[in-house]
Amino acid sequence: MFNSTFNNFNEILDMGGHGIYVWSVYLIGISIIAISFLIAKKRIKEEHKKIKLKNASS
Amino acid sequence: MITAFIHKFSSPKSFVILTEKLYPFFIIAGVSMLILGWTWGLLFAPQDAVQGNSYRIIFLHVPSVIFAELIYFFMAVCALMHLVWRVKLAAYLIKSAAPIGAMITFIGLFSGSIWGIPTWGTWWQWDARITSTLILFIMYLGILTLHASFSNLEKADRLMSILVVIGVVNIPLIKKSVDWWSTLHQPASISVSGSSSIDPSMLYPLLISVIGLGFTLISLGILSSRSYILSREKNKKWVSERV
Amino acid sequence: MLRLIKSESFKLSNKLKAWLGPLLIMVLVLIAFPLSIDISQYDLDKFYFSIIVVSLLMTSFVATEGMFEEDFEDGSLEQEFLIEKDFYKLVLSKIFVYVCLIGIPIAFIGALFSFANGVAIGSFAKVFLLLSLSNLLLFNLFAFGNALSINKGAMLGVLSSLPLALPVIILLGRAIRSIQYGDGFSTIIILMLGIGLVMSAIMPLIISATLKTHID
Amino acid sequence: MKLFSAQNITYSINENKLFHKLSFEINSAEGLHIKGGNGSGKSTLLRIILGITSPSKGSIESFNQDLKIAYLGHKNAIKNYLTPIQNLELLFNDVELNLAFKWLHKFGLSHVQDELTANLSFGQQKKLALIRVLAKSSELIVLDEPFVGLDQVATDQLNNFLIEKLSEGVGLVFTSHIKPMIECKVLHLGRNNA
Repeated sequence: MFNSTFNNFNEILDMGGHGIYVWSVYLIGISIIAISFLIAKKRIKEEHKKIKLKNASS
Repeated sequence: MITAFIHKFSSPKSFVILTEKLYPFFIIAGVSMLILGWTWGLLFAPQDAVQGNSYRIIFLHVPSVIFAELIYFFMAVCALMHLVWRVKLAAYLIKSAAPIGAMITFIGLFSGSIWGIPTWGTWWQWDARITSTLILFIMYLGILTLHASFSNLEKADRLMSILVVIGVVNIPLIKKSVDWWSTLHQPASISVSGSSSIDPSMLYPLLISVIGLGFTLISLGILSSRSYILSREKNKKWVSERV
Repeated sequence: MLRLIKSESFKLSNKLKAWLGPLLIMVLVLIAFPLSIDISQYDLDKFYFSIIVVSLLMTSFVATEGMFEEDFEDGSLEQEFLIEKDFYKLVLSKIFVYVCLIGIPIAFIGALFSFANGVAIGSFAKVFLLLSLSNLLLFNLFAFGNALSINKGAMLGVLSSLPLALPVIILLGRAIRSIQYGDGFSTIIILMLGIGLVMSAIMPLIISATLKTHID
Repeated sequence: MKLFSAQNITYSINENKLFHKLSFEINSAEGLHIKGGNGSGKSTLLRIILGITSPSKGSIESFNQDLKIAYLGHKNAIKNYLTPIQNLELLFNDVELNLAFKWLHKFGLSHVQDELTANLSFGQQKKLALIRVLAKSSELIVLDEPFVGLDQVATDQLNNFLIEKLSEGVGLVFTSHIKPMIECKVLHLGRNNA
């Protein structure tokens, strides 16, 4: 069960000709999720900044 | 009494404090399970007899599609809470969950599309599942647009909740009717591996990726709801004190 | 209730654009379709229905646009609220008036064009009944979309209510198939009638709550 | 006779407080003049009294659920694609219509009664809208800036009408920048909620 189905790195990339589909899906999917995380973190930072500005002015 | 109880445990303040504590757990569990599930699925699970290696997209596709619907149901529960008990936090959660739902539905659609190229020879089929998922995606965007159109945010919250509740009634209807419609033209072109017959060596990594993606999305939800709550409640004392 | 139906039909019939416009659009779309294909090569009767269904969808959207906007903008909604305390009756009569004055004429035009394009004359009544019923469903749904978007333009209304209308479209397609092949028509009509009645009772409740949110 | 009483009502939009902990009473045969600068929440307060808007906090108690209210807000609620006559016919039943036509005459709108309302001047439209309040029998009259746009003659007519109604035992709540000729209580908004 835990023996790799593939013998070498090229086979992993190629996946019997389907590599381009499989890897592009994972690459794009993972990047979309990662970017969402980055956006969310950036928003929190921005909100903190706004609130700090407000606190300082009042 | 119920109202008092709900309001006590749904204050945005205690929600932010609680989720801040839970966040590290969810993100670590989510990411590590995703790494485990996907490595297993991509490198160690055996080839599919019919589809070859292209089926490995399933480990991203199926979890995404599952959460595309689950997030909508979560939003519907929140919408009911908002409409019945006027829980503010519920509306905040809908607003922060909707973009995540749209994102994961998009991933589900697009991974399915790419999977379709080697399997069916086309990236789009007028299949019941795909069509209703596309409609779901549009519904997410519609909810976001509706909320963005009103400057009175409390009003926007309530209108959005009404739409979400109506939408959740609509989802099974769409599924049923689209099923009915597509079987008219052709038998369902593909059934995603009849789940009872799936081999354990494929099933386990799939389950792990589902749970892993779930945890990851929860932690994403924690982040985005925190920023939204901060922006909505920025005039409240507790927010200024925390920052 | 009678007062509302009277005043709504009086208002609508005095707005030429609002009730004649959709009828003309329906006709124009139905004319546009045969122009866009080479009619010598295709049997129009096979798929002319599909364009009737789509133009029905479009036209009923155009027709319901601004259904509540005017009353919201000029303050009539508030005045109505002071009399009735909710909008159930108002919405019910509005939808009734719109279906009678616009929905049924549109259905008639659709049915007329369908048999002008090679569909058997005998099915005229069937098509007319079917299109009228689907207009009842569509007007209810689009009224909801317009109530949500109120004065924010038709785009928002479409976006929020069109997904709800898709099952109706599928039902309609199925019914038209049954007309073409002559089986199970009455079952579908009864089903649509049932859905229509339930929807006409429930949708005004939801729309009423939506309008209440707007004037709040 | 008490019509309404408000206890500690607070209203906020997007978490910004418009007014804070207001308490007042509305009685029949008594006028209440709500004053305040722009954006102090006068119109919102009227709408809360009417039950259209609900306050964020606090409560409004109404002592008569079937109270007949005549209201004119800053929106005229008249249809500008209809003539004044048609507008009145939409609003009133046959009995009330007589009184409504009398007001149309008093306000000097008879010569435009068959024009489209859209072609009427602002003041004329305002008068037409006011007839909704003037020709309906009611127990409480609620008006939002009723004197804006009216000429001196119409202002006097409206004042006289309101004074007469007050003496008949009708309650009155209104907002106005101008000091009216009516004896009434005054409620200042925007003083204590900065």
